[in-house]
Amino acid sequence: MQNIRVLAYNATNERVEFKEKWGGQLVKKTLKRSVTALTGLAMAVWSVGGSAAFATTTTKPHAAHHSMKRASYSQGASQTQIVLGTSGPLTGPIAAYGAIAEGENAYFNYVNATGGIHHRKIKLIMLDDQYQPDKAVANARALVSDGIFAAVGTLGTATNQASDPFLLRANIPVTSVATGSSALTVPVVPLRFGLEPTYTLEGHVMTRWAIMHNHIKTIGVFYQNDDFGKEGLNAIIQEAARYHVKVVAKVAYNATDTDFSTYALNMKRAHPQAVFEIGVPEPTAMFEIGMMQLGFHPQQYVTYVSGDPIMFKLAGKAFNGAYTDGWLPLLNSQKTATFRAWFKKTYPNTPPTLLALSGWVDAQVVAHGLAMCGNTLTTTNFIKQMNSIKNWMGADTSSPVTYTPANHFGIDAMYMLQANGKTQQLVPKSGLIFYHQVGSSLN
Amino acid sequence: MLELDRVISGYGSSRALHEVSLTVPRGSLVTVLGANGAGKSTLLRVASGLLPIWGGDIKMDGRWMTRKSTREIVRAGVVHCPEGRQIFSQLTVYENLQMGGYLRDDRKAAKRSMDQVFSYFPRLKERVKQRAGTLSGGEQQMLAIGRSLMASPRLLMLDEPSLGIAPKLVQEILGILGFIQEEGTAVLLVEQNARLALQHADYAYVLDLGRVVMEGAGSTLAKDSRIEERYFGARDTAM
Amino acid sequence: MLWQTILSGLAVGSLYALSAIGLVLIFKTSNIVNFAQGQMAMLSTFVAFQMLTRWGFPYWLAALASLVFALVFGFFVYIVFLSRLKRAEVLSQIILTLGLYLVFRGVAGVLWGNVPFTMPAAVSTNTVHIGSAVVTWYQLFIMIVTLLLMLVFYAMFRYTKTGLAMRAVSQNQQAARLMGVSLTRIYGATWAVSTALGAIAGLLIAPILFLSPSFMDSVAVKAFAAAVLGGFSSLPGAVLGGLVLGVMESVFGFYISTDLKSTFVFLLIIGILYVRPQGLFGTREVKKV
Amino acid sequence: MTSERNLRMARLLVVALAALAAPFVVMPLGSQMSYILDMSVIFCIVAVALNLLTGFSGQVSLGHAAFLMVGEYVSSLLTLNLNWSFWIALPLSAVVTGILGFLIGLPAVRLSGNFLAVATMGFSFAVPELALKWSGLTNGSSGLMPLRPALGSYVLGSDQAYYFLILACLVVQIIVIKNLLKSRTGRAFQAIRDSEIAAQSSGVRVGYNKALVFSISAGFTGIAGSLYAHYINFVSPNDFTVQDSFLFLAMIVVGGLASIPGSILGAIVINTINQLSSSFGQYSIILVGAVMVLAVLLFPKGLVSLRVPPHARKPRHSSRGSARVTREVESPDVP
Repeated sequence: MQNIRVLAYNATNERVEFKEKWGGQLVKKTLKRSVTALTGLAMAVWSVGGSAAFATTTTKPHAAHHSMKRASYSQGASQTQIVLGTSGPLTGPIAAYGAIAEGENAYFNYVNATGGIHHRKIKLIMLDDQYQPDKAVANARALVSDGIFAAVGTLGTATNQASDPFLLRANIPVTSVATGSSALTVPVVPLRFGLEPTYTLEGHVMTRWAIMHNHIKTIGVFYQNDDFGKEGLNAIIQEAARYHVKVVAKVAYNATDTDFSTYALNMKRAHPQAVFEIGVPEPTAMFEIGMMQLGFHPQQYVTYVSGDPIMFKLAGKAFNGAYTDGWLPLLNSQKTATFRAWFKKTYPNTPPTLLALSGWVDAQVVAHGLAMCGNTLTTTNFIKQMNSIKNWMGADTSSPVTYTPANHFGIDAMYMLQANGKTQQLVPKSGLIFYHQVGSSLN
Repeated sequence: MLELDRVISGYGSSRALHEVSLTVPRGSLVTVLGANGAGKSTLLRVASGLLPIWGGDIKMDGRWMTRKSTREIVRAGVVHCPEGRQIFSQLTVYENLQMGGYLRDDRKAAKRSMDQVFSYFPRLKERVKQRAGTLSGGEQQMLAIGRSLMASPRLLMLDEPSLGIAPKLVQEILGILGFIQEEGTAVLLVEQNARLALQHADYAYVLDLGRVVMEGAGSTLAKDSRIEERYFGARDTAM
Repeated sequence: MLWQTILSGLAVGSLYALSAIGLVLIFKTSNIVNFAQGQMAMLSTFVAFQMLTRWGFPYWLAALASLVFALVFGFFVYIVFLSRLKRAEVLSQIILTLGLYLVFRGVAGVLWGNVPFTMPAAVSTNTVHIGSAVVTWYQLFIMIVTLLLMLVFYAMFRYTKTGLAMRAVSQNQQAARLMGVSLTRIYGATWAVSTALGAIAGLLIAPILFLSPSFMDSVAVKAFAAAVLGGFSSLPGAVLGGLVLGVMESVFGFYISTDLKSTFVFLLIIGILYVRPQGLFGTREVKKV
Repeated sequence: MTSERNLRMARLLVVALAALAAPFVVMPLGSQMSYILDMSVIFCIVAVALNLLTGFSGQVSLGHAAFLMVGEYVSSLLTLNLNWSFWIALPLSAVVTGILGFLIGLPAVRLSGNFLAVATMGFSFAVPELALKWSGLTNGSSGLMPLRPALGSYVLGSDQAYYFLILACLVVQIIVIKNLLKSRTGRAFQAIRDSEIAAQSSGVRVGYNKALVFSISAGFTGIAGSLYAHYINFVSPNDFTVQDSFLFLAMIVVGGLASIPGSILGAIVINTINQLSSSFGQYSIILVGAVMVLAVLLFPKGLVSLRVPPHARKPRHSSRGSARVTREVESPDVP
């Protein structure tokens, strides 16, 4: 396996052919050895697990029959298919975010059904890390062993921080990381690409808009006590300070909390004009309900993470009138029709949510990069092509996607929406608000 | 009434009973004697279904009882009053007695049994609301016997009722056995204190290392010199 | 404000108490801590949800079906898994229930996905003022149901034959068997009833915390702590433990810090246990087995 | 006697050879397997430490996830902020965690069973919260990135090289614990497990010994934490939660209580399955749960009961289980 990886690093024609030819036998050999080496249950699991039984497409890699004159490949790419990998919380405490991987899977199914990328099918290996860093590392190593071309939409800050170094050392691009944490995009790591708006971007956009349009004078922040909430909080404080607006209350909650009435009470005590809510949907909804029950009705600003129509169901009336910001189109818009159809086809029992759509978009951006590579599916070329994506509107995002060698944020514009209680819809309230993070004082 | 036919049993992989046969006739008092570890308690545990039987048969009134559950054995009228009393110490005396009549559905009959128990052991009536754990050793033994009687047994199997109890109380407790017998209940008494047991017994078996080594009428065995030297030992002289 | 924090604390504490009752019921009879309790409640709640929203049954029928499911499910779990481990050590039984926890959780994820659902509530969620503080009718309803269930089961233990047998079994299994008690029946019944209790807890909690495979997780942990605080073998203790825990969380969260809430609360629990090692309602006697 | 001794020596030799050969056997299976091997041995250290506490001394702990994290942070902060050598930070993380374990063990003097479980569980909640709270020191969720240690100029960069470091720590730990168990202190631990009252009446200082064993167990767990941190090269408050504490308990129960080989077996099996299950997607936790259920049902005395006893003559502590946390239920219901 060691050999394969070394070869994969400097993929030139002959060497790749060597790998294609010998890789299969090597794998067989190691399998044989493994059976003798390890005994019992662990082995049984490995053999099933190692064969990627849950990979999405069944196309098997064929040995390179035709010698490709002009095409060149890095690990995971061949004339017939491109192998991608993802790791996310398919089970565990935040299993709801497994929807992102499902969205990616749905998109690649769509791509494969419509002819693939230059006739190459995409094979996506989906691994479960339960949001635990140690499992994410194990998955990263498994993905490298499985010979992926790139990782796509791996979720979480800590999980990415723990597992990415291994992927990067193996020269495998980590694309569309599914977190808004700037820690992954600042400073720029050549092989790693963000996509989701950073929580910093969001904090600035939302705060500025609130102050400019709604003339907010005092702000309270309800935030998740981790990188996500704290980054948002810091951005809000920074932006508010520019306009001499005070942040009068900072209320942190923990992911394991069950009681949000205390937080609502804390917020009511400070009585801010506007309350910013940087949390995931369920706690945010419970907090909103708590404030409503206390008879406290501030203007609410909800992070895009919870700016999902599902909030109408969870929070009910408490969500009415709340502002949120977005980078994806409305779920019921014409632009997402393909997404809805293909997601339903892939996962008939799961509702198509914004999370799933974000996974779909993650996949679109990577697929675009791959398509731009043409027949030169090498890591170097892929990075070069990704870095040349400029104001691309081909993905089902509402904001354009841009990467340059110095900017791996992906998206740096958002638009404001407001929850309309009558229609149970999010209604756009602004055009795109750009906030150029690169070179700004934020970094 | 109760017949054990070449019963084999034990713990784990070691045998504790080797083909023990024993009969308790209706209304009689039969005693099983033997040193510590002779298999006396094991015998009772097998008879009451607590221990699985490895071989042989158990019959009650001619009905097959082998491999029946404890519940069914109690239903058949065989009640085991275990060694060391094993009362429910957190429950009150009253509740303990109630538990004794667990399988009886007839409340009035159960009430009558309780009155009878109180007539045997007036002390229990005085302490009816007390937690059983707070009773003295002798009182606990009375409670244990009373609890077994609540099931209105046809055969009462008593395991070492004299263990750790003041001699005066022992006489009082064993004196009750006569009354119980008069009510038509047979008694199978396991005792280390051979002399005491033989005073009351109609018939006796002597167990040694899981085998019946001697049997005979109580009065005959009481005079047997071998019994004298082997089982009327230190404990007896201490009395 | 203090009154409001206390009232909010009581409201959330009654959720803990409600879940703790079932935990205590099983422990009281069989000395097993059932860590799968919360997940079994979650599955039972999903059964009601399925009937309500997907098949359009009325609420009372769905709730009833959920309870029946829970009774059967609890009995089944005991017979299939726990009854086979009767002679094993307590820690093995705990690990068994942990394994079941993972399995049930995974199964729910596969069947219903992980997107949270809203569960209809049994009564109105409108607010009501008590003095200067606000609660919802629904929260009051939960508090009342919790107290009622505690009283019902307290009375069951105290005054019924089965309750007596349960207490007897928990003290001395062998003697109880000699009275003609069938351990399988008593344990099976205990598991059935406490799973049904869990279903009630789940049905009542889901409208507040939203229904998803993980919705009982944090409640279950707090319920465990509440049961321990109350002495683990006392029903009134469990309820009191839950309420104390809820109020502590609420008061600490409001007056001291929100981001170190669990730390403070557990420190206080340790403090309470240090003074009363057997919990608030526990008895000091060491069980002899 | 001599044949028995030979048998034991032979077995020891086989185990030693297997342990030395393992990284090379696993190497061709890909880096995921070498990773799982290294992680398994790290968890072996945790499991052996926990078994000392739970199996041999009868105290349950749900706080070991927290001890691991303390070890991680101590070692990372010492090497990153103070630029101390890993070789100093490693033992120091044990010392600090051990002291903390002693403090946590103090309430344990009065508690047992579920009460102790909840008291220690609180610690598993508190440490991540504190790590988030003091983000100035710990860098919050963005985490710390400690480096792989070096021997002179040779960096233990490969999984294989690091494996031998972990293995060395495990071997030292086993030797220390084996000798400890044979010593008067070790016998005191086991006496406390069997009966606190009896131990007290024979002159054992129950309180001190209970806190002491907590401290020793925590200290070894701290070493595992340090090894983990410098292996993964990333430390964050998410690393270990209460669930992991339960997983550690599962390791020693599945492997075998009060048995060092059992701890190792359990740690390897549970960790391997836990890490490999990820490719089963949504079904991963069902698989892990099912393995735990089956293991407990099929081997109630632990996987270690599968091995041939080297000497059936002496019923050693391993066969007895621990008395205070565990309880032998009398006889089966239906014969």
